Amino acid sequence: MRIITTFFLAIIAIVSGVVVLLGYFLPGVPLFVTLRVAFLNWLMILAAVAVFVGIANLFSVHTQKLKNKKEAAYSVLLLVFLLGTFTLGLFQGPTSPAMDFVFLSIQIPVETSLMALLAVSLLYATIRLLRWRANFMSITFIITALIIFLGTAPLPFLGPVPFFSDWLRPIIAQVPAAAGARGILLGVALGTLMTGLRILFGADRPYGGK
Amino acid sequence: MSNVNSELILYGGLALLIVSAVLILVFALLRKEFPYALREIPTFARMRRAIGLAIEDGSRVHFSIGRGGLNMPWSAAAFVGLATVRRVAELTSVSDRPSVVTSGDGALAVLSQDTLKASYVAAVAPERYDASTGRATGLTPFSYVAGAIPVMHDENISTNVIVGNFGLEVALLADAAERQDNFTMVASDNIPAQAVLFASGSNPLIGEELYAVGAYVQAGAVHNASLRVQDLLRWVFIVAVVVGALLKLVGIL
Amino acid sequence: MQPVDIILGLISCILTIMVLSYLVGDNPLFRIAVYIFVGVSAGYVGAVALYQVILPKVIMPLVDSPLENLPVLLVPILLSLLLLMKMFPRISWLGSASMAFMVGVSAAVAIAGALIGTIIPQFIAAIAPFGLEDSTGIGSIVENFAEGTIMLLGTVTTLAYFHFGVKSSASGTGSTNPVMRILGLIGQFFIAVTFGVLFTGAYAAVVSALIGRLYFIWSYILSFF
Amino acid sequence: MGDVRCPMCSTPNPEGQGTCKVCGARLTPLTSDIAAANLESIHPGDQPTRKSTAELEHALPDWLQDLRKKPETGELQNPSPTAAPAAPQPSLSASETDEDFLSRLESESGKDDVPSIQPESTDWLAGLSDAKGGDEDIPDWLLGVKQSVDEEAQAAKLAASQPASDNVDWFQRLQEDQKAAKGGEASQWPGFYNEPPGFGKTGQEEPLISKTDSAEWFMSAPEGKAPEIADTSPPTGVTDWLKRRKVLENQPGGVPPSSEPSDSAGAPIPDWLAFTQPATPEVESPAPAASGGLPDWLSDFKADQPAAEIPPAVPASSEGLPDWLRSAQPEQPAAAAIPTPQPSQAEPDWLSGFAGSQAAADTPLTAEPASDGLPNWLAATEAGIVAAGLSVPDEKKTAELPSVLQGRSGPAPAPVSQNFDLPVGTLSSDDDLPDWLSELPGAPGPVAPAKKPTAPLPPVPAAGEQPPAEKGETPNWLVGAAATAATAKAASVFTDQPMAGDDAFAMEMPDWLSGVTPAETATAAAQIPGEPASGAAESLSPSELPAWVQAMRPVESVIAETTGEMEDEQFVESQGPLAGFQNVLPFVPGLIAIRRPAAYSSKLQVNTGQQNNAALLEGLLSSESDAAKVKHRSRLHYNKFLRWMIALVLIILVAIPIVLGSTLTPVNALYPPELLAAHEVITGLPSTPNVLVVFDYEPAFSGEMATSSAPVLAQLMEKGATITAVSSLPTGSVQANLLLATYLSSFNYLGGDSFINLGYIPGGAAGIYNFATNPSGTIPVDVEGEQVWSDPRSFLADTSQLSDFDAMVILVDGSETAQVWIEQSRLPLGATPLLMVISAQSEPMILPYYDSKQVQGMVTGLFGGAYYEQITGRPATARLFWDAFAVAFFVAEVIIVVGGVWALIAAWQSRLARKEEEA
Repeated sequence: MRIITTFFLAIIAIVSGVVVLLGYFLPGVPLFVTLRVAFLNWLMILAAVAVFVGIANLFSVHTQKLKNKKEAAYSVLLLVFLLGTFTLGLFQGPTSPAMDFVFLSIQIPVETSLMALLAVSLLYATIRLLRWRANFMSITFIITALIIFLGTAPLPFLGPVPFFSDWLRPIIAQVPAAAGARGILLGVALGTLMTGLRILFGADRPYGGK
Repeated sequence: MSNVNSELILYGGLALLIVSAVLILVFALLRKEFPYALREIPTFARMRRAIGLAIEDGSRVHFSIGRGGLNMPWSAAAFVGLATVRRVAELTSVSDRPSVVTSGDGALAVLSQDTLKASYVAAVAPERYDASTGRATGLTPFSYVAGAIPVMHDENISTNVIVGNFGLEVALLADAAERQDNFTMVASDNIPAQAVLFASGSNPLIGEELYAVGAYVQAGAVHNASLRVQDLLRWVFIVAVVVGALLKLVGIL
Repeated sequence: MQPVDIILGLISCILTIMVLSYLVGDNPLFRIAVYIFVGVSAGYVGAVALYQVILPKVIMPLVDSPLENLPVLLVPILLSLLLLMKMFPRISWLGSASMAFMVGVSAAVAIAGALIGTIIPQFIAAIAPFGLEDSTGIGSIVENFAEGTIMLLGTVTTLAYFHFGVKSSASGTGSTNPVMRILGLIGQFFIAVTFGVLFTGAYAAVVSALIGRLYFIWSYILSFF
Repeated sequence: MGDVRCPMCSTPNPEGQGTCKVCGARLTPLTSDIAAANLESIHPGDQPTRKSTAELEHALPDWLQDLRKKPETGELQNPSPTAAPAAPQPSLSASETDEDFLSRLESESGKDDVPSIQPESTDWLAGLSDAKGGDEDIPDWLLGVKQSVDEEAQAAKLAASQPASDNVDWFQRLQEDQKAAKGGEASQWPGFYNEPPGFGKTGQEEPLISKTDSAEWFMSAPEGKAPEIADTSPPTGVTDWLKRRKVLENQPGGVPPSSEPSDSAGAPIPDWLAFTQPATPEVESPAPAASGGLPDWLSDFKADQPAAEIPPAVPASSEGLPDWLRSAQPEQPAAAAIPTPQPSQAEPDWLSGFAGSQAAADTPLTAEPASDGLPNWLAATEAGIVAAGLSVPDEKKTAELPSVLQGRSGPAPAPVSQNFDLPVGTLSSDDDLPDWLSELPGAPGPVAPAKKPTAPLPPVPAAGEQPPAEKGETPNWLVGAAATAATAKAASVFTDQPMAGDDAFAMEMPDWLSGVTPAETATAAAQIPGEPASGAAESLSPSELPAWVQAMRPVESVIAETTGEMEDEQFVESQGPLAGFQNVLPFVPGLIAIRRPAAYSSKLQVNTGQQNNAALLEGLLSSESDAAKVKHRSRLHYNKFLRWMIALVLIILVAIPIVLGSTLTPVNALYPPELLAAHEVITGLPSTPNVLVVFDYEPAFSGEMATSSAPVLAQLMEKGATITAVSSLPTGSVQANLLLATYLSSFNYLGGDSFINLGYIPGGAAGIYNFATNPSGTIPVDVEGEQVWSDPRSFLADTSQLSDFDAMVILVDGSETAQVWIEQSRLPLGATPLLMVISAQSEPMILPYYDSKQVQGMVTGLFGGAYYEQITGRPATARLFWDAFAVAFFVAEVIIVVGGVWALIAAWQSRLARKEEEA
């Protein structure tokens, strides 16, 4: 049974993928284009459905946690707010004032605060970086960072640092940084291409099987 | 952009696609012709050791495969993460505490479960598979990370393999791992995140190294073949861009 | 200030402080805030998915004109139902078909994105500055050329740095030839510079968040006076 | 040729040189003496005796008992008469090969060659254990033995440093792992782990089973590598014997005994099969390899063609490649290969295969790859290579093949499951195992009983060969055998040309062989004439040595292939049970996985009393390992105090300007060009422009994005722009409302006629593409559910596509989303300008798009917002934050400098310290 499924799963993945690719690269062939659009729309729906699977997963994990006393309280909290928010959205709609309230009073502050936490982490990283890795890259990295810091914001109550803000920063940000970014971007694109191909070859089958 | 460009994009893209697809096969066939070793990336050596230690002292390995939705171009990063899970989970299936995979997307959570299950089956320990080890800890980037942090704090994690699509928020994961004094290998296809991780000092993979993980953990032949093609295309592009620049300079292009 | 805003502000301030308490160390306050947040965000996303995808894309069309839409929606609905099976471990294998479909399509999307979106356009962009005749604006010809050259050098060396293959040697470690090493070194420079700039950008972003939070708290306190 | 090729790096070294000049690999085998000893004992005549011994073994299981006693009594060199014939054969077969593989192995794993072979041996034993329905004893025992070897290995400590040889160092590290593992059988292991080899063996006695016995017998051989030889050889003997019997059955005429020994001698069945291929010429083994390398689609092609073509997919599966394809195999009735070979012979054979469960047990498995090969070979026809002198074996093989096929094809599910459940364990160790194999969980249970009674002996070889057979290498392995079959000299060829084999195994990709092997062997044969070794090889049956060599190659080849980074990372465990060991920690799943569950099962069966004891023991162990909880996993030490200081300083300093509400810090007067461009574009827009605004930032970025985008939107609103909000994030629509309700409340857009919130575009990139190409179709209604596109009263009435907007502004936090939006919407936008307000984190990522004129203007981050406010002369939030922002940056600058100084001082101090030490 599993054999059959494994085999056909791979077929499904490969066929659907190849069809969509053809739809992208052969805009002249209406069949593929239509199929691509259709498949992408299905993907859209499936992605939405997957959200519920994810919620179910979240739910089951935390209901299991209820068993052990230690984290039970937190899990209860999570489940309550999960269900509460969802039911609220269910009846009021996600754009209702009630949902806006929840969003503004909980999601925004917590997320931005989590972001804010990073400020300290990043500073902590900079102060330690050279202690761990005093190599060419790290030193270049730190020096660049310092230059950009100096060039981006003026010294408090004093004003912009001459040379850095009006000449050095723009140059660095627009030439070498952009160049490196382009290089990395391309590399990542190549990697993405290969990863995608591995999937379409059925060599990687995250949907189970291998 | 002009239509000329858009056509160039389409046909060039298609050509590149076919070429690379064929090349993967060719390299699969001609492996012997050019013996091929991979450049050292110390992070991988440390990861091997850390995972070994995790098994040895019965602690957990925690994978985080990111929040890249399957419907976004960067889902590839998550696939790399899953390939890593598939490979390493087999080993950790031996550990007293099987590894746990966290993800920030419903579909990814399902995939992580499928992958874990496959690993256990392959390890002849299907009974050890527990669906609750493949988790979506949150469905938005930050809630995902926020949900993963407690996992890292509570579940006797000793090793974190964070491979997937993350934004800046990944720094929170790296930070939490550091607080636990855990080994952490972090790789994101998001370049700003890479910059942050590079500074944050845990073992980062930069640039496209993320996509080489499969080959470095020997997840399979195609991983190496594709990495080879990646190297080849890299040079094809370099040559093309240099030649193109010259032609442009002369005014031919 | 209306009572609603007061409550909203109060909750926000409390949660902000609870989260920031993580700076001191992992603690129950942080945990509480985080778990609430995870629950809320998940519920919110679920509601949005339901209202802005499932309803308009699946339910509504079927309600409006079942006959003509059903055939169109049959497959996605079937796949969705299979996918929902993933909720139940015992029959979860049923959902694999849907996952296979999603994976296949998303792989194609990724490939197309990489090729159409990045590789080719960036190639065009990389050689663009060498079209000196159409150099415009402030960028004088010389400037364009210099910039283009540096960009090219950076792009090429960065790509070269990531080259994975090495001549396999007995030790298995492989050896990189000197040319590669030099290219790699230059590439490292560009990468480091890029990361440096990105890092400051990230810092700017997170600091803005911090400032925003502090400003919010302060203005909330002020609002009582 | 005068020089000896380094088995490790294949560098030619002057003859007589001890070690490779390049890689220092050992060139002369440790067992050359044994080899010599064995050389003369190599007479075709011997084989029959050996065979008969094998027959004996099968006939009299008790023989095994006393054979087992031998080692106990310490009789190493002189086994019992019965055992005697068996003894030389394997060692002999090895002797030829070890010249090459042993030395290579040794070189690859430092001084120690043994562990590298272990995978092989344990593999099959493991497979055996599986076959026998989870009797862990044998694996344990083997491990124990291995452990003894591993002691040396660790001393050598190089083994682990070969990442490629994962299976290898796995292996030795595996023991440690098991040792450390808590609970279950594993906990007992440490016992004999630390004991010398001898103990290891005796310790195992009880569990020992006849088959493993012979292996053990060899274990006791003086030479370090004797064990390996033993491990694999005994099965060979048995299998050969099986084969012979079958052959005889099938072909009354029978085959000259002399020939059988030849092929049977060295290599287990696969060899045979490889041989058989030649019958229907030999190249086919390469052929399947080829197909193997190819991803599914290739095999799809095969599928299209008549069934005969399908099988090649199987070897394919043995790659990391499309294993799933292989899964198809079982479905496709009778592994289409059957027709190809002579069906006539197949019939009886198959029957016999059924009669003796052994036949089912071993032949199918090993045969499988070969059989797949057949059709392929036909396709690939390099008929020219059919080697004279092989004809005899060929016949046999052909006779064999069908049986194999039959055995594993549809007719009897039982045999299939048998064959397949065996390898499962071993497969699991391999990255690319055919999943369908592992997907037969039920199999082991039922099969085990079936086998045990019928034939206690056969299963062993079967198991022995299985793992390799199924593992990625195997195809190559067979191929290698086939290749050797091609030319009698092949054996020497392989010994002299390790690389060929290596790469064959590299990546477990058989494919390359398809193209290469025959030529290889031919050329090699040409090179080596006259060499003593090769001469010996000729005298030997061609098949055995090459098979061995091949079988050994994968280990190293992988090395050549895979990362060497382990090399320089020589971790010495300083804490925990592994203290003092180096690189003993496994990374690749290896075989642990196989044995483990068994351990668990046994653990489950114990009664409460035992459980308590186990719990106690476990507690002790765990406490130990907890105590040994290895710190410094991450090399960075978490400095709480430093963090607190940073947090305190940052927050306080940043808070000051906020509290004071100071706006003293001037804003740079020199604006980035992309920002000026954005401003120009907006000022250039017609009055009441129709603008599409994308709110694509996470709530986390709302602080930054709001401040940076507010001034831009404000300028648009001043022009009386009609704004359509959309987002690819679920939270986007709320973000839009929030922004308009707070920072831009003065414009009263919210709820007005000039603002439409289309809300959320689901579907990620696809959704964005759909929206870009067909906005009204993708999102027909706004968040209120109004039909905004068709409603004549709405300002979208005469807007149907992206290019109908006067401008598009994308407010985005991440570079990725920004890229997707640019790439998807650039073309549909046509001449409509595209502006971006981005988070500072993605500036360098988006700048290229500005350079390439895909984006007409950019505002970056809070500072961008501040600039923009200054340009438009409307100071707002960004201005309020500006002082705090400057302070925060100043803090960062100071901290960087401090960090740099700190690093310098630290470096200086460390140098001082070093100086003092030297002084």
